[in-house]
Amino acid sequence: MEKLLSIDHVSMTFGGLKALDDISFDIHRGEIVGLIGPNGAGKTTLFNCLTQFYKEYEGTFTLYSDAPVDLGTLKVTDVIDHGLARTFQNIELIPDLSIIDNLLIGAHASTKDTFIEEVFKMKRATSEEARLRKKAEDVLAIIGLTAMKDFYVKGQPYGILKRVEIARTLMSDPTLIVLDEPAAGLNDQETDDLEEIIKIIQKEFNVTLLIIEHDMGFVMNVCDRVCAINFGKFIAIDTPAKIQANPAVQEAYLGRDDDA
Amino acid sequence: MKVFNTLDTVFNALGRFFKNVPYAGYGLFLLLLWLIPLFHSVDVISSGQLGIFAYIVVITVAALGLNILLGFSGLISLGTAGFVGAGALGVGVFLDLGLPFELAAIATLIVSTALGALIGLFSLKVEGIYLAIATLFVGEILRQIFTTVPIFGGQSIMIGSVTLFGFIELSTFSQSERRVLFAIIAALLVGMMILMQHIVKSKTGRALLAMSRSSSAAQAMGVSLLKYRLMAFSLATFFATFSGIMYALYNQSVPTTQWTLDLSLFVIAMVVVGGYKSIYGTFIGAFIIYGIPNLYLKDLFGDVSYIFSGLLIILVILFYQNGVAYLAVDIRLLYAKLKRRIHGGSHGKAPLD
Amino acid sequence: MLKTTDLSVKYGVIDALKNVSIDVKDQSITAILGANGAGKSTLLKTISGLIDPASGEIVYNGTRIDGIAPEKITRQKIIHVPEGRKIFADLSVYENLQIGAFSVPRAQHDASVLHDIYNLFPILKERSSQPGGLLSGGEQQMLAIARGLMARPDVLILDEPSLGLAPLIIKDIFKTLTTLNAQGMTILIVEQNALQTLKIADYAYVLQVGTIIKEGPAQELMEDPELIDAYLGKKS
Amino acid sequence: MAEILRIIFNSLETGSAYALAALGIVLIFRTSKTTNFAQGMIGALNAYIAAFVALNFGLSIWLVSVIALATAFLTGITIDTLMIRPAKNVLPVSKQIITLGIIMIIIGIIPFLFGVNNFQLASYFPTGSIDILGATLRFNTIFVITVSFAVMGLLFWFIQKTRWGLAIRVTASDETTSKLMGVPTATVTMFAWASAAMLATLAGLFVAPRVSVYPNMLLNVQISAFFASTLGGFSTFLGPVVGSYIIAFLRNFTTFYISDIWGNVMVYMGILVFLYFKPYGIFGKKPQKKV
Repeated sequence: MEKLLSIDHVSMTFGGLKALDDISFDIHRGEIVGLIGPNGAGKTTLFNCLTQFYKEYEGTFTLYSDAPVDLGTLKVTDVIDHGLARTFQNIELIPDLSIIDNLLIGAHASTKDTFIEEVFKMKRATSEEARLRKKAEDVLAIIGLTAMKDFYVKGQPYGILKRVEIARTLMSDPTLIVLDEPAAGLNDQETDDLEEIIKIIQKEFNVTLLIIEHDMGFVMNVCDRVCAINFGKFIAIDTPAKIQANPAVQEAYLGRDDDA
Repeated sequence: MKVFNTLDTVFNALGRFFKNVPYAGYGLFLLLLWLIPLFHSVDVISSGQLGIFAYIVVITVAALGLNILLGFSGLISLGTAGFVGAGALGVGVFLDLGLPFELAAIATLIVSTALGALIGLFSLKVEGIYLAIATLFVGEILRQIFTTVPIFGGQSIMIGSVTLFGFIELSTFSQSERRVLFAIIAALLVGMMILMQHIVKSKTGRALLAMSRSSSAAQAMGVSLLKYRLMAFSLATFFATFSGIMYALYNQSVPTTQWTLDLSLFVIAMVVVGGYKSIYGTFIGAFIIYGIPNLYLKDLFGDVSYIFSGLLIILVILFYQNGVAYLAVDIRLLYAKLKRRIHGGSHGKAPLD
Repeated sequence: MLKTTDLSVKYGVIDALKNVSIDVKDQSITAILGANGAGKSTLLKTISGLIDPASGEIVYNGTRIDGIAPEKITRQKIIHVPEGRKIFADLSVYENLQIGAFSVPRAQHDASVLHDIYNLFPILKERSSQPGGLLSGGEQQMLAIARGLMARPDVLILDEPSLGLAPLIIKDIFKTLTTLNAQGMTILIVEQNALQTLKIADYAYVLQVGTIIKEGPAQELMEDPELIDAYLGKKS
Repeated sequence: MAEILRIIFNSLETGSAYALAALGIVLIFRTSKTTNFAQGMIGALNAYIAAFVALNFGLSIWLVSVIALATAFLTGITIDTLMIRPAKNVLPVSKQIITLGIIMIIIGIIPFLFGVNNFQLASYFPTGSIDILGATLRFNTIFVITVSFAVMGLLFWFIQKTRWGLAIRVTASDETTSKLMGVPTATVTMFAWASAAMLATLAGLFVAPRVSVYPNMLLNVQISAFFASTLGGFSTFLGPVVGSYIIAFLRNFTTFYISDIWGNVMVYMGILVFLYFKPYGIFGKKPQKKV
């Protein structure tokens, strides 16, 4: 299997506390990997290091999108140019824009027209805009949101917003998408829908996904492999069923039982 | 219900018209503005009132710029007045140096906008609450420079009649030429409105919104905070300076002392009351904040413009955060609700802007 | 003693809690268990008045306390020790403890309370003049509990006291809780660390996506195989 | 030497006015999480009340000062109750704009209440001075500096040493947790506004004899107070006070030795540059932000 991302000996310290402690594992092209761990295990911190929101970590993230690149050498705004897109734990959409306009922001990095061309509505600006709108419509069709494309984000149900946020990542033609708790706050029906969508986009867009999620049912159903961490330390990476049966994982979740 | 059917048809037809002919709205708006000098020529509008309308037209441009900053980028500036003053006085200084009006205007715009970009650079260092204070200082520094530095010439700068394109000479002392000047600044306003429309409905506008609503998501999408903060401040300054140039063009005499914090506050009030992000709303805001007290209330109650604006800002922020521009949407929602109630059906979907 | 009946809480359109009924018996240790995002903290915040419920009621010693401001709840001697400790970092340890006693009327101030607390947590006495922010994670948690105890609570509510702490320190803290309980204090504790919590608890509820899916005496729950499922998902 | 001393005395006097206003600004900033741009206006309004009462009822400056402080207390409470507390959930920028709205209302209301003419307010000690190494130190200056130091000392003692002072500090650092401790944070905030209004009024009463009473009489003080708070850092109570005296000294020094015109501008520019490199001030800390 072809390696897409390798995480090598990543550590991060927050005010004396080791939030990440020498984490290493690989992600292969085309798979869906879940990242689990109890509260405060360091999952989101790992994401923030990976996407270069935090810069003060040790170790390396190497992305093999095309030519291998050490993500640590990139600015946070350049990560997306190398095919890495992400979502956030608390929905980070623009409430006062329509759904389709929110998707267009996802394509920000791949638009080439200049400010002057926009102001005077020159050919390249209008054709870029038209191309991206078409692309956004295609993505929305696949996600099943075509009918809502002109609705404001504000006031839409949570389940829709979570989907829009995923759709936005697709606008930049990513190879690797990292999702931070996509199922949090969803009801059972919405979670089922989300499982479907993630499987669909994985096929349609030929992407690799790394997902932080607490809903274990969701993780079990969606992920090819699951990585568990706790106290910033790597515990195991394996198939969902084996992770579920792993005593070290159970201990991490249910607490240490000294007498056992 | 026949009434509703007719109303629906009218609304739909209007909606389609403005959608298919995107600049029709702006064209219509300009024609309406041109009625003002027309009414002046037949004495429906007094010269004093014409001046008030001209001021509304001029200050709307500054308010549009502030709306880009405040409404789209979520950044505040208390230095707007300073840059309007810089535009008006700057053009006077360059004219004194012997430049033709157009070149003087361009030179002023370049110098002033570069200054605005500097504040943008500053804004990266200080967040929200500190930024307001920093811009307060900038406004104060500009005010002190205007009132104390000799090149701005004491109480005011006299510009005198302005020659456009090298051959059209217009003086504000002639009533008919003043009407032409009004028509010109009205056209400039509409031009700036279209410019703003292009900016905000594009990649830049979306990036500014993304930056203010969620800076982390914006960065993850590749939006550089440095670039767009500079952009936001440069645009706001550009609009403010442009507004100052329009002021100089119409009034042809520029005082040095009126570019104070008070004016910046009034411009903020226009944006807040008119509605964040709304282009027409900004004009309506300027009309409400400057026009209503000076055109109507002054004769009845004296100068209530401060109380009026202050109360309006607070009431709008506390109870109607979208500003009066949103009234149209609320009325449509109300209309849909009314229709549903009478029809008993539920097929009316909430309208979107 | 402290009861919620059909308590529901909404965050905007999301149901954070749906018809949650719990009963905290006098002088018991009652545990609320569940994975992240189950609504455990929301339940505690609703009881202590930080969040207003959408429906349902909270009754304490026969009177309704839902919808009452949090600072008034503290005067009923229900004290909530928040998640993440929330120590006032710039204030000294001593000042942190002082503010804990704010809800106690001046006339009832009693130096022995501080004395007892220093006995319970000797390390705090040692560090009393240091800024709270300089304490270690475990010490901060002790300070957070001690700060709560300064109000001489009848009911002590704890939100994830073990969060981010090393196992040995967790053990210490849980031991302290048993001691306090033995002295007659009622404790309501929210924890992710299920097994350890069940060992000290009398009764427990398991929360999943805002609803109670299981409850029972702690002893019974400890042996329940479904508990693991609640945390690690149903096998599919 | 005499000049330097004169500048120092002068700076201590004007710096005191800045410091009083700045302390009020920081009190409000810490408890209400907003910058009160109306601080100067609130002081001006109550200085007007003092001058109006003095003129119409012939009361002494001492008595009208007490009256003005009382009305200031009410002004603060009114503003907090009517405009600030209802705005609990608005954006930080909108909250700032509310205080801008308050400025406009006060500017607008003053001519209706007191007419358009400026008022005069007497000094506390119109005559009397001592000579120190050739520099004249007026009794009034001594009085202003002493009272300011006493008021600030008392306030610091209150904040650092009393139960309610502790309540102010915890509300300033974490309102939610403070509520869980039983601190009535709404009351604390209301008193912060009342105290801030009184501090601004005191500053107004101190500068009034020199500048006379008019709507923008405290604009300069207010802008300097903001400068001082930013320079010293909003996250401490002491920083803004220190910043105030620094600014007062720099302004007096540069205007005297360098240029009447450029002195102020230079000080402002200098501080802007300083803030560029140290945006949270001399004593301030960068607020923590989480993704």
